[in-house]
Amino acid sequence: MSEPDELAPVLEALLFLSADPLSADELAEATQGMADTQQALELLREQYAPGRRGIRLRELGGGWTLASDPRSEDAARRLFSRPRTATLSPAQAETLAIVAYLQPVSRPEITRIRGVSSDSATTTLLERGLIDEAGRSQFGAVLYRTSTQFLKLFGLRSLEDLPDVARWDPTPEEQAQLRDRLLRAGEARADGAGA
Amino acid sequence: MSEPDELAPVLEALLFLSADPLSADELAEATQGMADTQQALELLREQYAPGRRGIRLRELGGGWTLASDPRSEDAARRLFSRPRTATLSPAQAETLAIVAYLQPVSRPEITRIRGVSSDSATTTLLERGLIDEAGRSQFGAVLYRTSTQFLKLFGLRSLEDLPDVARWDPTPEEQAQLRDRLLRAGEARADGAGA
Amino acid sequence: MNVASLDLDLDVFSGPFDLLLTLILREEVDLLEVSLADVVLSYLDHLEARGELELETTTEFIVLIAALLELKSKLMLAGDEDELLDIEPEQAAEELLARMLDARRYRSAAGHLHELLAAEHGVRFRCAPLPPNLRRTVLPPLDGSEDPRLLGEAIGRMLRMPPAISLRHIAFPRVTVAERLAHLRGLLARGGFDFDEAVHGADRMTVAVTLFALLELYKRGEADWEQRESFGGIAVRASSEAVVAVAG
Repeated sequence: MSEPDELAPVLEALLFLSADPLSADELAEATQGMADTQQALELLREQYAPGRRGIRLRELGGGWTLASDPRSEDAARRLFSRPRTATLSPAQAETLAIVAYLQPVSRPEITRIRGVSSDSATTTLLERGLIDEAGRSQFGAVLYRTSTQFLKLFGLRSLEDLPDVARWDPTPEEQAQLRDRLLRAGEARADGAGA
Repeated sequence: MSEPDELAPVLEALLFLSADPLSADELAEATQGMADTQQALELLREQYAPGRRGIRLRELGGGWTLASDPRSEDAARRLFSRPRTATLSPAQAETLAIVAYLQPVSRPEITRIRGVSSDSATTTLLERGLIDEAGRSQFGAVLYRTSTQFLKLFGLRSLEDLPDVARWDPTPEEQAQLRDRLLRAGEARADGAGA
Repeated sequence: MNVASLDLDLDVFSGPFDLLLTLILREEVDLLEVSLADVVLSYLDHLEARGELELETTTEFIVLIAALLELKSKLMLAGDEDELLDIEPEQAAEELLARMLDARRYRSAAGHLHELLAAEHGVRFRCAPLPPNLRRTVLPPLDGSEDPRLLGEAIGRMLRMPPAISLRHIAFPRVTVAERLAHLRGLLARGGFDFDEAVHGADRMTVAVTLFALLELYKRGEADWEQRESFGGIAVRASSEAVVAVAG
């Protein structure tokens, strides 16, 4: 059996890693009785005596937990609660563009066009209220369309106001439907990657 | 302006709260120049000198962050009943190495270097947050780069910490030998067979 | 074993893999005629016989085979007519070498990443939500703050087709037996010739068609030939019948 001052750093690490309070029993079980847990906690309590550190050891709901010292609250608020404007990641912008121009469109179609899984981008766009579910396709896949929120964000009165993609089309002479062309390009890229 | 030993606990609290590494600039901004950030960080570094605590102060991923001391790993595994990170398969490690050194890099390029398709390795690395999408190449293939999470988990301050890739190249003499081997290895046999 | 000594028994070649590589690079075996699938099958048989996977050599093999496949596809589908069948042995060797070095380089780098990860064993990070009073508020962006062009541009990027493999430049045989017959008859009219002289500077396809033409001349009784030793020169002359016919 080792000394409490060998156990204390291990308990400190466990308390640091855990988001929730840990009971003395849980700590004892995790450290398999390396030393007397109560004594080691006592030692930690001294090390974390209020005023000495920026982190405090607190007894909360029958367990122990580490928390930031209230004196750092101003700085923490400056660091974390600064309002942030969400911008669109490249994956989100592409997914949103596919939904905007092809709606309604299913997730498997989005993935085929992008050539990579787009689940997390789709989920974020749903959470931000820029796209909505719009029923199911004949194969049972959820379909998506853009929301009113989307029109507001992009300053559009209606979907008719979406810019003509011909401006950015690398091969504007192609006659096929935009959807077919996007799917074809996506699949060609996927094939190329597999070669 | 207060003393570094008043600032150090505030920085400690911010590092404790933040999920991402914080740069000295971010820390200075949040504490509005309360005192010399570098001096306060130095002080914290002494307090967190390896072996003294169950928590360590590390410089990783472009900033400072707190991490557990590896000596508590056995207890942490028992408590959280999951390993720190899954290990990398050889295919994932090779793909990650190519992304780390050549970023931004596309999947076809990774495939060309490895000589085999790297789709599932890429997908796994994306899911584990070790790589991110970084736009598209001129041929439309999605590009990838490594994430801050990658730097954190691999103990790197920045990509500059990776050794020069040329370090693993054979010496010019060995390269000449390889070239010879390719051009002439079978020459003796070729002559034998031709006779 | 190493990849080099993998024994192969293919239609156009039998012997060890490194010899095949050497012959391909010296253009003594035509890569276009080598069935790379058979090479792979041989390797799989070999692996099965060994009952174990040698990671190092398997990786080397995959890289070499992939490089050969790419070389072969370049030969079959040259992007430009000038490049057609125009990969010098040195160039091919350099390319193979570059491939091997590249693969080796990143395999070693991957090993280094494994070491880094192992050195960080037991280092964990805290993962806890911020206390509610500190949570970051995310402001909804202002109406009209995003530019719709962003969407059009994204669509444009995704419409781009990857570079297509062009079939335009596949070499169809342009030389005909009739042309080569006329050529050989012209040479015969001067009395006789050496076959090497008849195909001097010609490509492989032309040589083959010229040989057909020669067989045709022989069948028609217009020409005779003599070859004093295997792989020696072939002396062609007008057949005595033909000479008589001409003289008569």
